[in-house]
Amino acid sequence: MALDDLVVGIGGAAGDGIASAGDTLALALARQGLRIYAYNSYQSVVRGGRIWLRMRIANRQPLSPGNVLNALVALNQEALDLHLQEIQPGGAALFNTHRVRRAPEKGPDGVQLCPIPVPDLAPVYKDLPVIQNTVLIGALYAIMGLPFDGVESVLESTFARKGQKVIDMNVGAARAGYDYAAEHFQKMELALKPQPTQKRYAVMTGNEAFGLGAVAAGVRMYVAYPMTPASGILHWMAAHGPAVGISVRQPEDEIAVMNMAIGANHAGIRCMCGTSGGGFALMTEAMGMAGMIETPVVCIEVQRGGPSTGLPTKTEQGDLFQVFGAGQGDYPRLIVAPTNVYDCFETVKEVFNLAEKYQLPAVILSDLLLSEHHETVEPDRFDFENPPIDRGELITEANGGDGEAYLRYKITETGVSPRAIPGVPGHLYVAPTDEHDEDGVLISDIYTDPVRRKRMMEKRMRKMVYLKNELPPPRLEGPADAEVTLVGWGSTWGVIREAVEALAAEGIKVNHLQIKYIVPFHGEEVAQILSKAKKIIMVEQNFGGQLARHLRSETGIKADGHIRKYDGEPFEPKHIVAGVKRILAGEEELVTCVSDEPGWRYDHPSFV
Amino acid sequence: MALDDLVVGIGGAAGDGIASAGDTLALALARQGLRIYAYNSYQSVVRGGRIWLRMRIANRQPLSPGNVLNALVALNQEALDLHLQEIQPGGAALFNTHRVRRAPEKGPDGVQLCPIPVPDLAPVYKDLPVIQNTVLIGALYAIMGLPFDGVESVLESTFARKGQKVIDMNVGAARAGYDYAAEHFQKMELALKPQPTQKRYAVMTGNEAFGLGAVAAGVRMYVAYPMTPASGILHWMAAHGPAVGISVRQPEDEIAVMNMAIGANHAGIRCMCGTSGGGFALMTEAMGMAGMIETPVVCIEVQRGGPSTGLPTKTEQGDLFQVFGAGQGDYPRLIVAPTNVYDCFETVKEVFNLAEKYQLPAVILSDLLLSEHHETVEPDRFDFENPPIDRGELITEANGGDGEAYLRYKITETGVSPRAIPGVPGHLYVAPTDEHDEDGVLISDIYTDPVRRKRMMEKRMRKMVYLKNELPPPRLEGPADAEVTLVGWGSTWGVIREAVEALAAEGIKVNHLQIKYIVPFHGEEVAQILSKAKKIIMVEQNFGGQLARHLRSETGIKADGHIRKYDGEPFEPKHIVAGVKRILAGEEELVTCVSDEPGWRYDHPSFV
Amino acid sequence: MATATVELKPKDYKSNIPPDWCPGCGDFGVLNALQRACSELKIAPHEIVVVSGIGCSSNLPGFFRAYGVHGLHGRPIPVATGIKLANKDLTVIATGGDGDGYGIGLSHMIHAIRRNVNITYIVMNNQIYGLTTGQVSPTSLLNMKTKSTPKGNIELPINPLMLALAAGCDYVARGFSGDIKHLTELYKGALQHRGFALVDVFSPCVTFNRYNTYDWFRQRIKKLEDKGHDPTDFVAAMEEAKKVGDEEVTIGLFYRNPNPRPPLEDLDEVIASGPPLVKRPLGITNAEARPLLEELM
Amino acid sequence: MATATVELKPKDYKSNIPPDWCPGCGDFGVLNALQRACSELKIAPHEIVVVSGIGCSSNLPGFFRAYGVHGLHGRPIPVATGIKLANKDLTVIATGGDGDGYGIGLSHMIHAIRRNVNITYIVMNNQIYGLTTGQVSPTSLLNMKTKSTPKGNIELPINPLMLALAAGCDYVARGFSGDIKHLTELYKGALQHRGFALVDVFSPCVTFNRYNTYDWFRQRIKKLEDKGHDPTDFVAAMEEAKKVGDEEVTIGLFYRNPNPRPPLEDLDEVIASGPPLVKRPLGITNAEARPLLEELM
Ligand SMILES: Cc1ncc(C[n+]2csc(CCOP(=O)(O)OP(=O)(O)O)c2C)c(N)n1
Ligand SMILES: Cc1ncc(C[n+]2csc(CCOP(=O)(O)OP(=O)(O)O)c2C)c(N)n1
Ligand code: SF4
Ligand code: SF4
Ligand SMILES: [Mg+2]
Ligand SMILES: [Mg+2]
Repeated sequence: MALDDLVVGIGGAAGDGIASAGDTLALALARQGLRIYAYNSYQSVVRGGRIWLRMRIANRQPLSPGNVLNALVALNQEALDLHLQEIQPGGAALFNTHRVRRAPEKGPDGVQLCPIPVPDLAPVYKDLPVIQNTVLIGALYAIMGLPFDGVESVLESTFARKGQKVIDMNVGAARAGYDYAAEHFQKMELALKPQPTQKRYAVMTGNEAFGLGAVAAGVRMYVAYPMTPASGILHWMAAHGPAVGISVRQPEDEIAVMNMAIGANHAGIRCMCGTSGGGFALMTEAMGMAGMIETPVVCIEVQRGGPSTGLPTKTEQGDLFQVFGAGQGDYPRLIVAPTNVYDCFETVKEVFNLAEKYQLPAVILSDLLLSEHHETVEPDRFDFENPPIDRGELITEANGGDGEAYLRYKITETGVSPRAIPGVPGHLYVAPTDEHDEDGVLISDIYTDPVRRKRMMEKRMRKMVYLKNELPPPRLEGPADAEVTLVGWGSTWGVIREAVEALAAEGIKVNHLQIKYIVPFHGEEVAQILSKAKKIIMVEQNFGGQLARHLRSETGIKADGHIRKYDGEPFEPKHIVAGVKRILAGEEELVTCVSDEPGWRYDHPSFV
Repeated sequence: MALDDLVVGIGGAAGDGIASAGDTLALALARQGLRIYAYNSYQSVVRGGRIWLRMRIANRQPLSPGNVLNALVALNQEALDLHLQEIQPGGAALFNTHRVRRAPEKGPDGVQLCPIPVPDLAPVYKDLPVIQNTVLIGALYAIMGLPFDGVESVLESTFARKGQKVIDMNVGAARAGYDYAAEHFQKMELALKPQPTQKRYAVMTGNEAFGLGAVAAGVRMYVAYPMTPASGILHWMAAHGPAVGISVRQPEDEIAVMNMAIGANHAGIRCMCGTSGGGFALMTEAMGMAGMIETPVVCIEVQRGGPSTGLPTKTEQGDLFQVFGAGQGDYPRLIVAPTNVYDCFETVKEVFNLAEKYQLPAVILSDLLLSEHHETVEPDRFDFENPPIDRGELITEANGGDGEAYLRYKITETGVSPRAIPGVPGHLYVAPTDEHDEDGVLISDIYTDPVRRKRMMEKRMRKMVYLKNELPPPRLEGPADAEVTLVGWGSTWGVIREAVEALAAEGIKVNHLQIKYIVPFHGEEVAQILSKAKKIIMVEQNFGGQLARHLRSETGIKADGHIRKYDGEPFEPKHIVAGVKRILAGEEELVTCVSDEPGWRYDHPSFV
Repeated sequence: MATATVELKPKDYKSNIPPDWCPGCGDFGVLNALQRACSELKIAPHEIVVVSGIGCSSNLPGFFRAYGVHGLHGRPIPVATGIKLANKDLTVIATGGDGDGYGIGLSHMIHAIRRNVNITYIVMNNQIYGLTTGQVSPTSLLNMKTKSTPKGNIELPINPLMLALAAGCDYVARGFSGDIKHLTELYKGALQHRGFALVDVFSPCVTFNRYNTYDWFRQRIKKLEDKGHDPTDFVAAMEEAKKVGDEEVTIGLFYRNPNPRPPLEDLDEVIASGPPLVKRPLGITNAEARPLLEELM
Repeated sequence: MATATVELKPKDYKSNIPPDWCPGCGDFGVLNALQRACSELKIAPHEIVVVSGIGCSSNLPGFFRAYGVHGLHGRPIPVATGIKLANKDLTVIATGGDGDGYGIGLSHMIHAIRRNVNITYIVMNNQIYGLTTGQVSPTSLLNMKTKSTPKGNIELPINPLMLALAAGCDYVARGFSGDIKHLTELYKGALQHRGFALVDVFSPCVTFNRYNTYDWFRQRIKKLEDKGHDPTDFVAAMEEAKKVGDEEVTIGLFYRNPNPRPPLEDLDEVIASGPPLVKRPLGITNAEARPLLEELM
C-alpha cells in the first residue's frame, strides 16, 4: 500500500547541520504543497552527541511526530547503527559511504539500503563536509519520488545572498544526489501528491508564531534573557523586530527582564518577555508586583524538562504550578496554554488585549514541543489586523477632566480602573507594591485601614470574574457518546487528536477535551462536559499530573486514568493509544510511557 | 461577675516604646504564674502612626487575641479617642494627663477613667518621656489588683546591666504609678489568681521558638536577609546563636541566602534560612535545585499580607501556592505549617530530621501571627534532647568500602541514596542540577537517555511515599457527632479552638481539624475524617481559600462553607463564631470578616 | 527633557502626604533638594517618574508630586529602564536605599551604567537597613553594631563610587542630606546629564544608625569643590572615591566625563529612530507583515 | 588547605567523562591548567570542591576529579560560600562563564569579595553565551554581532578586573587558556591566597565567537610579567585593568595585596573559634540550653 504519511529521520551529531538540512527539506516540501511536522530531539551540547530530527510528511497536516520511521538519513555511523532496525518495511536508509564505513550487507526486511558516495558526487565535500546534507537531501527527494524543483528553489533562496557560485554548488550537490539515487535505488511507494504551487505553506515553529503574534499585537519591545527553549523567540525578534519597530533588549537576568517589561508596559507601550522555567522562577516576585500595581505584562514561559536545570533541550509540561503559584498572596492573573502553532499567534494577540483590558500579568505557557517543532501552516490564516488591538481603559492624553481628582485605583464594578500613563498632565499617581487606597496612597504604613484593604483586595480580584466571562469555554471534540474522554492541555492537542483517530480506527470511540485557559478556569463548563464522560483519562507530559490536580481542585473531578510521560521525549500517538487500551482493560490506572527505542538511548562511562 | 480572662490594650505611636511596655507587662504576669497571649498590630513605619498591642491575660492559656477590650492604656490622645468606646463595662482607661489633654468627662457606662499625672509621679519624664510606659504599667497593675513585685522583679532584671540607678528610677516610676492608682482608682473585679512563684512561665514568640528549635536541631548556621515578619528569627539568632555555636550570616539577597544554605547543608552541616513571601519568591529556583541534587535544606517562610510588598506588618496565610509551586518541574519537598508556639519548636527539630533523612528541601510555613505574637509557655515542654537528631544515611567518614564505586544517586527502594559529604575519601561525585544518572553524570547532554531519566525521576519522587508514611495524620479535635467541622491550617489552630468552645457554650456542637502537613498531604486520612462531617467549614486567613483548593485537589472534597479574613488583622474567635452561625443559617456560603472597629481605621489626605 | 513655561516652585513637587519618616531623618533633605532641583530645572511634575524600591527611603515617591512607581526591593533600576526606553521624553529618576541599591540590587546598577541608561539614580545611603529596623547594610562601616551584627560588622563596606567609576559611569557624585544647597546642585547636574548618573547621598538614619550621625558627618565632611578636585580627571576621581572611612568623608562631584558616551536610547536603533515608542502608532497591516511570512515560505 | 603525601599527577584530577566541549574550545586549557595547579600544590581530590553555574564552562566539574556541585546559572559563589563556611578545611573553587559570573551572578562576586570569602573564582570568559548558542554577553566587545545583537552589541562591556579591584579583591589575575603554563601559575597563586581570588581567563569559544579567536588573542596578548608590572601596586593594577579593547590584551597577575585582609572564616566568631563547623559535635543538652529559656522568663 502506498504510504500517504511518512516519517523521515535525520540522525547525526550536534554540529552536523541537521537543523538546516531539516529546514531545507521542510521548505522544499512546503513549497510543493506538502504538509510536514518536524521535531528535533537534541541534547544540551554544542558539538557531538546525538541529534535526531524526525519529519513527518503527508498531504494532510500531521499533528504529531508520528509513531514510526519510514526513511532514515544517517549522517554518521552511529545514526545508522541505532535507527536502522526501526525502519518500516518499504522504507529506506540513506547514508554517506564516507561517514558510514561499517554499513551492513542488508537492512531489515523490506528496507532498502542506499549508500551514497558523497565525496564522488560533491568533490567540495573534503573542504565543506556539511555539503553531505545537501547531497543526501537530494537523494532522499529522488527516493520519495518528488520532483527536484522543490529542493532547487529552496537552495536558491537560502543562498541568494551568498551569490550564484554558492547556489550553483549547492544545487549541483543536491542534483548529484538526486540523480545518483534515481539511478541506483528504488523509489519508495508513496502517495504523496505535490500541490499546484499557488498553494504554498509556510514552515513555522511555535516560537516564530509567538514572534509574529507580538508583531500583530503591537508589541514595541521584547525583553529576554537567553534560555532554551525560549531563546528562539529572542532570536527571531532580534532578527526581525527592528524592521517592524520592535526594540529588543537582553538584560542581565530574568529579574531585570520582568521588572523592565513591567516598567515599559507601565509607561504605556506593549512589551513582551519570554523565558523557560528556571528563568520564570526569578520573575515570580515581579509577577506579583504587576498584579498589585495593576500593570499589564505578558510573559511566555516555554517549559522544558525539570526539575531545576533538568533537561534543557527536552520537552515537558511541568511548570503549571510554578506559574499558578507565582509570587506571594492572591492577585489576578491570566494563564493560557496555546494548543498549536496557529494558536500561539492568536494567543499573543488575545492575551495582550486581555492583559491591558484587565490590567494584570499574563503568562503564556508553551513547551519545547510546541515552541520548537516545525510545521506547515497556511499563511493566510495569520491575520495581523483582527481581532483589533484593544487597549482597554487607557488614558494617554489629558482629557480636560471635570476637575475631579484622578483615582488610579478607583473602585469600580468590574474592578478595572482607567489607567493613565506617565506623561499625561493632571493624572499624577504613584503605583505602589504596598497595599494602597484608590488614589495610590499606601495603606500599609501609617494609614492602615482593614476596611479599605479588604475593598482593594476585592476590587482587584473582581477582575477575574469579568475576565473569565470573556474567555471561550473549552469544547469537546469528537463523538458525544464516546467510551473515553481524553483530557489534555496546551501542546498535546495534536498528538491526542491523532490518538483519538487511531483509536477510532480500532473501534474505540474516544473524544477529547483540550484545556487552553488554566487561570481563570472554566470550572462549571468543564464539570458539565465531563459529567457526561464515561471514562476520563488525563494525558500529560509530566510526572505529577499537574492538570489532573488543577482540574480536581476546580471541579472535584477525579480522572479515571492517567497517561503520563516525563522522559523528555514527546508523546507519540501510539503511547496514548496503548495507554488508553491498558486503562480500558483495567490493567492500570496510571500508565507511564517512555521512548525506549534503542535510538533514544546512550550509555556513558562511569564518573569516578 | 469577676473576669478571669481580660484583654488589655496599649495604644500609641511607633516609637512610643509599646513593644517593651508589653514585654514588661507580659513578663511580670508570667512570673506571677499568669498566662498571656499578646498580639501587636503595628504599621510599616518606624515613627508615628499607630501601634495597638492587645494582651489577653488569664489563668488558663489564651489561644487568641480575644474578642473584646477590658482595659486601655492610652499612650496618646488618639489611642484614647479611638478605643475608649470599645472598653467593656467593668473596664478602665488609663492615660497620662500630659499626653492626653482632651480627656472626656466620663467614659462609657461602667468604664472607669484613670487619668494619671505622669510628670508629677516621675519627674524624669520631661527628659525621658518613655518612662510614662513604666508609670502606666505600674498603675495598670494596681487596677488589676495584682501584687507589685511582679513588675518590680521584671524591671530589675531588664535594667540589671544598666546599674542600680536606672533600676531604681524605673522601679520608682512604676511604684509611683501603682501607688497613685491604688489610691485614686477602683480595682477591676478580676478573678486572676497569681500562682506560686515556682510555677513560672516563659514568654515566647513563634520566631523565638523557631530559633530554639534550631538550637535543638543542631543547626550550625543561620542565613537570612532581613524581612518582616521573619526578621525576628535573624535577630534572635544574631543575639543568641554564637554562644551556642551557630554562625549567623546576612548575605546580599535571598537568592544568595538559599544557595548558601544549600551549599552549607551540602557540605554536611545543618543550616537553616528564613524569609517572608517576597524573599521566598527569590528562593524558588534554588528550592528546585535542592530537590534535584537531593541536598536537604530548611527554610522558614513567615507569611504576611500580600500580594507583592502588600502589608509588610500584617498577617495572612496567602503563600500556600507560592510554596507549593516553588520552582519548575516536579521534585520531592516537605511543607509544614506549625500550629502554635510549642509546635514551632518541635517542627524545626522534626523537619530537619526528615529533610536529612529524605534529602529534600523543606519549608516551614508560618505567618506574622504565629511568628510574632507572644504567649506564655511552659519551659519544661521544650526538650532539646528529644527526639534525637537523626541525620539519615549520611557518610561522613571513609568507610573502607567494598571497592565498589560510590553512587551518590543510587536507585533504591525508598529512593534515598546514602549521601557522602565533600571531604570524605573514596566518594567523589558531582551534584548536578541537570538530570543525571546514579553516579551523578549528566544525562541531559550527550548521554541523554529517556529510560534512565524516567528511573531517576521516579527514584526521587518515591521518597515522598516513604516520607508521608512517617508523618502523623491529622486528628479531629472535639466531639465526633458535631454539627459542623471547622478545618484550618497552621497558625489559626488557637483561635479556631476558642471559637469551637464559644460555639459549644451557645449550644452549637462543632469539632475541628487543623492541617499541619501540607505536602505530603494525608489525603486518605483527611477524606476519611471529613466523610463523617455534617458540614465542613474552612477557616482561612486569605482571600482565595488556598487550603480549600488544596484539600479539594487532594481529596475532591468541596467544603460547605468558608470563613475568610484578608484585611491583615488576625481572626478573633467572634469572627468565626458569627461566620459559623451565618453559614448554618444558610445566609451565605462564604463569610468574609473584617476588623472594622474604629480603632483599626485611619484616614489619609488625598495624594494629588 | 521637556521644560515647562509656567513657573514651578519646590512646593509644586510636594504631594499632600506628609512624609512618614522619623523626625530628623536624612531623607527629608534628599526630598527637599530634589524638589528644588526639579523646580530650578523647570521639569513639569507630569513629565517626571520617580521609581523606587522598598525601604524607608523608597517611600519618597509618595511624597514627591510626580508620577511614581514604588516597586520591589532592589529593583527600581530595571523598572526605570523600561519606563525610559518606552518613553524617552520622560525624566526618570530611580531611587532607594543603600540596601536596596548596593545590596540586593547591585547588579542592576552596574549593568545600567555600562548600558548608559539615561536615568538619574539617587541612593539614600544611611549605612543601615532602616525600614526593617536596623540590620547591617553593605555600606555599614566595619565593626558597626546592628541587630544582625550585635558584635560588630565584619564585612568590608562596599564602595559604590569606585564601583560606579569602574563600571564606566559618566556622572558620579556624592552629597550629604544635611547640605541641601550643595545636594541640589549635584542633582541638577545629574538630571541634565544624558546618561546614567549616580548621586550617592549620605542621609543619616537617626533611629537605627547611632554611629554615622549628622554630627559625625559634619566633623568629617570635605567638599571636593574646596579641594580643587578636577571632576573630569578619572584617576583623581578614583583616588578620591577610594578614601572612605573614619577620617574624612568627601562629597561633591567626583567625576563627569567630558566626552560622555551616548545614552542607550540613542544607540538602540528602534528607539533612536523616532519619537518615544509610546507615541508611535500601534498596529500593522497584513500587507506590511507579509514579508515576515514570506520568509518562512 | 590540606596537602596529600602521595604523589598526585594531573591525570589524578581527570574524571572518566570526556569533556563534551567543542573541539578546540578554550575550556580545555582551563581544565588542564587547573588539574596541573592542583597536582603541583598536592591538594587531594577529595579535599577539593569545584562549584559551577550553568553554561558550557560550567560543565567543568564533571570533567575534574574532585567533589563538585553543578548548580544554578549565576549562583556558584553563594553555594561555594556555604560550603567553605561549613567546612573551612576544603579547597573551594567556584567557576563558570562570563554570562554566569558577570551577568546574572555579578552581585554575588562583588559581595563575596568584600566579605573576602576564601575561595578561588575562575571565570571562563569567552565573551559570548556559549551553551545557549551564541547571544551577547556582558563581556562581548562593542559592535560584536551575536544572535541577540545581529547588528552589533551596543552595550559597553563590563570590566571585571576593575570591578573586582574596586570591590576590594586582594588577588586579581587574568589568564589565557592558550597559555596553560602561565595560567597554571596564576591558579597556584590564587589557590594559595587566603581570601577571595579572581582569575579571569580568556577562553575562546570557537563556535560562536568568531571575533575573539585564538589568533586574535595571540596577536594582542601582553604579559604583565614582561612589562615590569608591580602586582602590589593597586593604582598600577587599576591602570592596567582599565586597558581593554582592540589594541592590547593584558594577562598576568594584576594585583596581590601585600597585606591581605583576613578571610571571612577568620572573622566570623563561631567559625574562627575551632575546627570546621562540620566536624563539631551536634546536639545540646537541656541543661546547656536552659539559659536560652531563662532569658524569656
Ligand atoms: C525581596 C525582599 N527582601 C527583603 C525585603 C525586606 N526589606 C524591606 S526594606 C529592606 C531594607 C531597607 O534598607 P535600605 O534599602 O537601606 O533602605 P532604608 O530603609 O535604610 O532607607 C528590606 C530588607 C523586601 N521587601 N523584599
Ligand atoms: C536562570 C537561568 N537563566 C537562563 C539560563 C540559560 N542559560 C544556560 S547557560 C547560559 C549562559 C551561558 O553563558 P556563559 O555563562 O558565558 O557560559 P558559556 O556557555 O559561554 O561557557 C544561559 C543564559 C539558565 N540555565 N538559568
Ligand atoms: S528608621 Fe531611619 S531611615 Fe527610616 S525613617 Fe527613621 S530615621 Fe529615616
Ligand atoms: S560552544 Fe563555545 S564555549 Fe561552548 S563548548 Fe563550544 S567552543 Fe566551547
Ligand atoms: Mg539604608
Ligand atoms: Mg560565555
